[in-house]
Amino acid sequence: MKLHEYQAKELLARFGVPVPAGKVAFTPEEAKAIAVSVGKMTVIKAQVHVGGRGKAGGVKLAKDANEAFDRASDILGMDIKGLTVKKVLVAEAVDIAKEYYCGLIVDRNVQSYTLMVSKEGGVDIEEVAANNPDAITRFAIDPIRGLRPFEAREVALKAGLEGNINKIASMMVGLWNTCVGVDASLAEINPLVVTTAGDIIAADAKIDLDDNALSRHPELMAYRELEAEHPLEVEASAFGFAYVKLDGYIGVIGNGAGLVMTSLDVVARVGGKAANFLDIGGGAKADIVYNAVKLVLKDPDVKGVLINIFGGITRADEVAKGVIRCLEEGILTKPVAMRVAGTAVEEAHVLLEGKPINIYPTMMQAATSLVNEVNAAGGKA
Amino acid sequence: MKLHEYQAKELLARFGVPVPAGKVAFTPEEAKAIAVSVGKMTVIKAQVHVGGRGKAGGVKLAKDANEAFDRASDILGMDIKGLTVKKVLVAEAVDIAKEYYCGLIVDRNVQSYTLMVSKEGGVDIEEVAANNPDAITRFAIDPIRGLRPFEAREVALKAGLEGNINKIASMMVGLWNTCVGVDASLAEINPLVVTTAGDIIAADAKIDLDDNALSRHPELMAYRELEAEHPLEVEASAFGFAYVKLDGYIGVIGNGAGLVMTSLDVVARVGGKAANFLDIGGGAKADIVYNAVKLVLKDPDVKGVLINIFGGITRADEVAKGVIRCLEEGILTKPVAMRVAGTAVEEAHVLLEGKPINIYPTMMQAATSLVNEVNAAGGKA
Amino acid sequence: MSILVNKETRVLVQGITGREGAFHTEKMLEYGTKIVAGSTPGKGGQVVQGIPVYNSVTEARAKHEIDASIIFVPPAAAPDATLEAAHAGVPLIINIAEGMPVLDMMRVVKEIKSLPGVRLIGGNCPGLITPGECKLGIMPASTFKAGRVGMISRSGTLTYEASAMLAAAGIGCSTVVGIGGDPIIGTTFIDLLPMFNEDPDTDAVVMIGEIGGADEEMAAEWISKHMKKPVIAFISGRTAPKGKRMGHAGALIMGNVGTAESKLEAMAKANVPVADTMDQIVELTKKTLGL
Amino acid sequence: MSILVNKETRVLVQGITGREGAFHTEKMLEYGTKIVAGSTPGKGGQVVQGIPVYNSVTEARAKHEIDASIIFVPPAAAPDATLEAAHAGVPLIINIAEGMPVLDMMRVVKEIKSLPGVRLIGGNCPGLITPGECKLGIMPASTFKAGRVGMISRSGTLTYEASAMLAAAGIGCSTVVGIGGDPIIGTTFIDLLPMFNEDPDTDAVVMIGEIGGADEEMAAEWISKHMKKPVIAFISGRTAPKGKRMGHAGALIMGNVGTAESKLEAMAKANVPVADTMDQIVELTKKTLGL
Repeated sequence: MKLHEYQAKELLARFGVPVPAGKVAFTPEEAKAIAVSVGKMTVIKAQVHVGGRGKAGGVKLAKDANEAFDRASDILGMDIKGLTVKKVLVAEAVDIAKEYYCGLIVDRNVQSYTLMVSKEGGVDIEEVAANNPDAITRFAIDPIRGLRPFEAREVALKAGLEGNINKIASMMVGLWNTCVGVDASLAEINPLVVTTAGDIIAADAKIDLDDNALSRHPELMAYRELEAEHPLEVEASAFGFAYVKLDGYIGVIGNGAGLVMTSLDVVARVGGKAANFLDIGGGAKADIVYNAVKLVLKDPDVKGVLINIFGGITRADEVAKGVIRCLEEGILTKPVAMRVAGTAVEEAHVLLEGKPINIYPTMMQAATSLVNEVNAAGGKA
Repeated sequence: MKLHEYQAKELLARFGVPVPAGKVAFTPEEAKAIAVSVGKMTVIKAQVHVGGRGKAGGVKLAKDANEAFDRASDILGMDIKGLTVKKVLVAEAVDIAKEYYCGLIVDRNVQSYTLMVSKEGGVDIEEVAANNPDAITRFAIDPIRGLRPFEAREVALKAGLEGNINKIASMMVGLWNTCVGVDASLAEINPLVVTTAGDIIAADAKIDLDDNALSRHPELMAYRELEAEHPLEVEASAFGFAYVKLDGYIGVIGNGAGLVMTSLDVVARVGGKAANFLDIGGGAKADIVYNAVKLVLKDPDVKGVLINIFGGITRADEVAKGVIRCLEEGILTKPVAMRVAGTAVEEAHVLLEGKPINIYPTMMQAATSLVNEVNAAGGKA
Repeated sequence: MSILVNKETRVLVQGITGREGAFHTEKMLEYGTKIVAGSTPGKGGQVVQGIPVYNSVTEARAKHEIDASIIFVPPAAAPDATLEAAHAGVPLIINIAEGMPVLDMMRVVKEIKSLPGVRLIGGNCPGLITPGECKLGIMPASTFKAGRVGMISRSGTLTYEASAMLAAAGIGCSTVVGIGGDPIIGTTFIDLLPMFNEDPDTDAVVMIGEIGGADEEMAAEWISKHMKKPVIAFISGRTAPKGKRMGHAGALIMGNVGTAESKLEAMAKANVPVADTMDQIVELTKKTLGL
Repeated sequence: MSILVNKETRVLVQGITGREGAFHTEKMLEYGTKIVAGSTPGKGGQVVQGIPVYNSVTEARAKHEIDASIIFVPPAAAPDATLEAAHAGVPLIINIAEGMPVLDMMRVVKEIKSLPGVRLIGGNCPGLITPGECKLGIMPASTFKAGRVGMISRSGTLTYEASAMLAAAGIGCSTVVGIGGDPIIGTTFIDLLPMFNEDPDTDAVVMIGEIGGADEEMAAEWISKHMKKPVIAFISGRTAPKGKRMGHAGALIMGNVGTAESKLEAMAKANVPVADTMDQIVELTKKTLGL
């Protein structure tokens, strides 16, 4: 689960990390009131789950409360990369002497979190990683012992950070404490600012939570914003499907993440483009399959559906029953290509015999046929 | 710092350990109101920092709110081992099927916390340790990794506890989380109750906090009750002395815990009994010594004072200056025996020359002379 | 002999009294897996599918020799169950749980590394199978045929698919190991490749990778230096977009780490043929083995 | 040779720029201790008492050979400073800080045990001294005389007192180690007795114990089995009441653990003479050494 900057900063503050004074505002009036209480120059920042807010005009300085009102009016309601700005963070503008980067990511190569620190802060770290990888100092944290101040100091020294090294290290340890305290899969302070007065402050922050650990942080569920997710993703999560909206036009349903991912690859290979990833999971019954098909077809981008099942725990006949129900209810208004194999495949074939649905022996054949049909009908455009 | 039962239970509850519903009351009216909100039979328990409350009549059952009022009236104001009861815990009375013991102590022999679990709950664990040591199962916790559920289960099984093993283990882990979460030097649930309904609940609890770690738990300072400590201990802690009130009549002042402790031993050896332990610490200046002497003499039990200094970082001449100020201000109304050695002892002797104070070359001689003088004057009685 | 498990492997089922545990115990017993004991805290003394149940792994070990354990407990408790088995000295632990917090698994994997002689497979994996001898997992038995190809896979369903395709072509497997789709797993390609390399019953290895991490790259490097037997690879998720988690928590491209391009390049450098589609796995295996 | 330190020992002072650090650096240099470097985060490049200051132990080690480190940082930061030195591979670390949280020191001591070749002395100790060669601590130099008696003590002031008494009687010490008054310390009697046992420059050992814990009991057991040289003991706090902390956090009788009776009994069983008073330490030492 991705958090907004203001949410990330609330969590950091809870773990003792200094952040600029400020609050989230939903209206220009609220923004003004916050600016009054901050009592200094503020920065008004769009709170949307997308990068590049600044370039898109979603971040503005305001020298007083009236300006804060105006700038919040400008930004609220803006469209940034397809997302409408519904709230802004109004925060004290900090007096920047130096901008650094400090982040923690789940790193499977070291089987732990890696601390990444760079003098090149305030910019996209992925760009730094691509263009100037030596500008990033990395440190694999012992996940049992955690990040200790001496380690943070050594990393900061190695990265060449300047300023009060104890305070910088203390912010890194605070970031670590936040990260494990809320089970983050990503936690970044960018920029980590050294002010002209020599203070260290987290001027911007980003936290992604580990969804697998959310159940032990029930208080964090309040941060979830269903409207920020794709509506079909919200619906899918209610059914318990792993569903990801993609930008193509072929709906893809399968069992098992690897199989569905491979189905997307096959769709692309034969000249199509997947509209979604949908894994019905292991052991799905007919109603799950029925709901999955219905859900995928709700997406107006979908011009055809590939159903790719290799029965393991999942029984192919249950899948067949679900699809048959869709047929009976007249839901299958778009071309469908299906491939079933594995457990109870014979029973499935018996059930599907004579039904108006195209069954193929391999996923390659199913995908090829479907994509050709859809493309021929102009679906690609 | 010792916590009251109700404070310990507040902390346990914060870390997810089930405790009986209840609250602390300062008046019978409050006790009644709490009993009303509990809505069941309650137990009214004196909150004093002393063992054996039950035997002393400080714990009573109340079947309804009116009885809670009456029992609270009985207990509030009671004297238990010299302490006046100023507050009571009013808590839901639990329906006990089994009573167990579960505690964590700092154990220098394993250089960590030891988890102690016993089927013999509800009684003083020291008695169990003395009379039936095999009834206690011990487990040294890895202080870095912490207590894990599987370890707690194994300890509970080994100790022969009966009941829902997962819930019991979960309570042990909760006790551990509380212990490290607040930096306790001792944390006990006694009894850990299995109710007739099969629930697991912490019916009584005891927590001592590690004073060295209090600074990182500022919120816990609110639990400190100065009136519960000896007034001279409160005053001493303001000066930064390590002062412990004892039940003898010879005041003892020295530098270094080991030296003061040895001075107490010497006082006892020559027929006296120490009224206090007072360590002025390392590098004390004249005013510290002055205040230490003044403080010790405030204790009406004190019939004479032994000052025993071996100058290391502490300079003997500074000690001498402090004592001379006491002399000049006429504070030394009781016999004083002094021994100074170590750093700057010559300067000390020069300063003290001709002053009306008895100086001895060894602590043994100083103690012997002082104790003889005080005992001869009937001080012992 | 195959690797890791065979018909002599004595198995403990943790969480045997649960619905999943009992169901798969039955399936594994049907396959011939030598299950000797089960454990569930508080259920000691029960019997499931004829197997005695103990309160803890330690209690089970006191009564039985145990070579491997498979864990059927909910994801919140599975990391602890893994450590329980590890500290009780079970040499091979299969953790199939899906949805465990990543921090917990980091700590478990780190701790197990400090316990010599203990190997964890998973989590979020189907387990492993030596066809015809021992099934230690939740895979459908019917798709696996005994033979001389080793298989290592980050994906469950693709394992079944690949095994079934090979079987349909008459090619069987020595041992098939599902290593799991989580970002932090106990055993990865480079742990298993050396075992297959030394296994006299394995002639070639199929490795099914996917986007995310650099496990495939590390494997390619190891192969180029040490592997004496042919390896055929497959990489899933070639068309997955950056920053989106494709079902598997581990199948996630972050920044420029874990891309399919990087993996394909590494395989090419190590002269490992990569199947473009699942079907090609069979073709490449046949070609490699001269069938 | 004495034990642990001698005139060749190259010393790092952590927290050298602080008031205490700078003061004791001066005193140690005056004594002849070979201080080669200091460290304080953020103060790298400064010079204190002629000694170069680095930002970290690692930076100092990169420029100097370091045999031992002594830590002068506040108690809240001292556990971390100890780990810094330990992970930088400093073989001997003296932690004098008083008032460190006990949980922190449990973790530090446990972690250092996993780092071979690293020894921690303290916390809450005066340090150690090989009279005439190396003073690595805050003890007053004047009370120590070089000689052939080893000393181990849980109390700082009693160390000075005993050393001064021995010196007054013409008896000097090989090495005097203050192990510290905290409940959790890095080095205890049984770690040092074997070193003195093997030290050709030590003829006898004085051990100054106190109430709390069972370190003296364990020492007595070790002595009865292995010690080839005479040991003279002293136990402080014989009259201390139960459950009251006598200044030292470690000097605490809890339940029936850590009583003076138990310690005296253990010493008697091991045939270790125990001085009833400090003065008797000298008498017993003289008698033992036939002086």
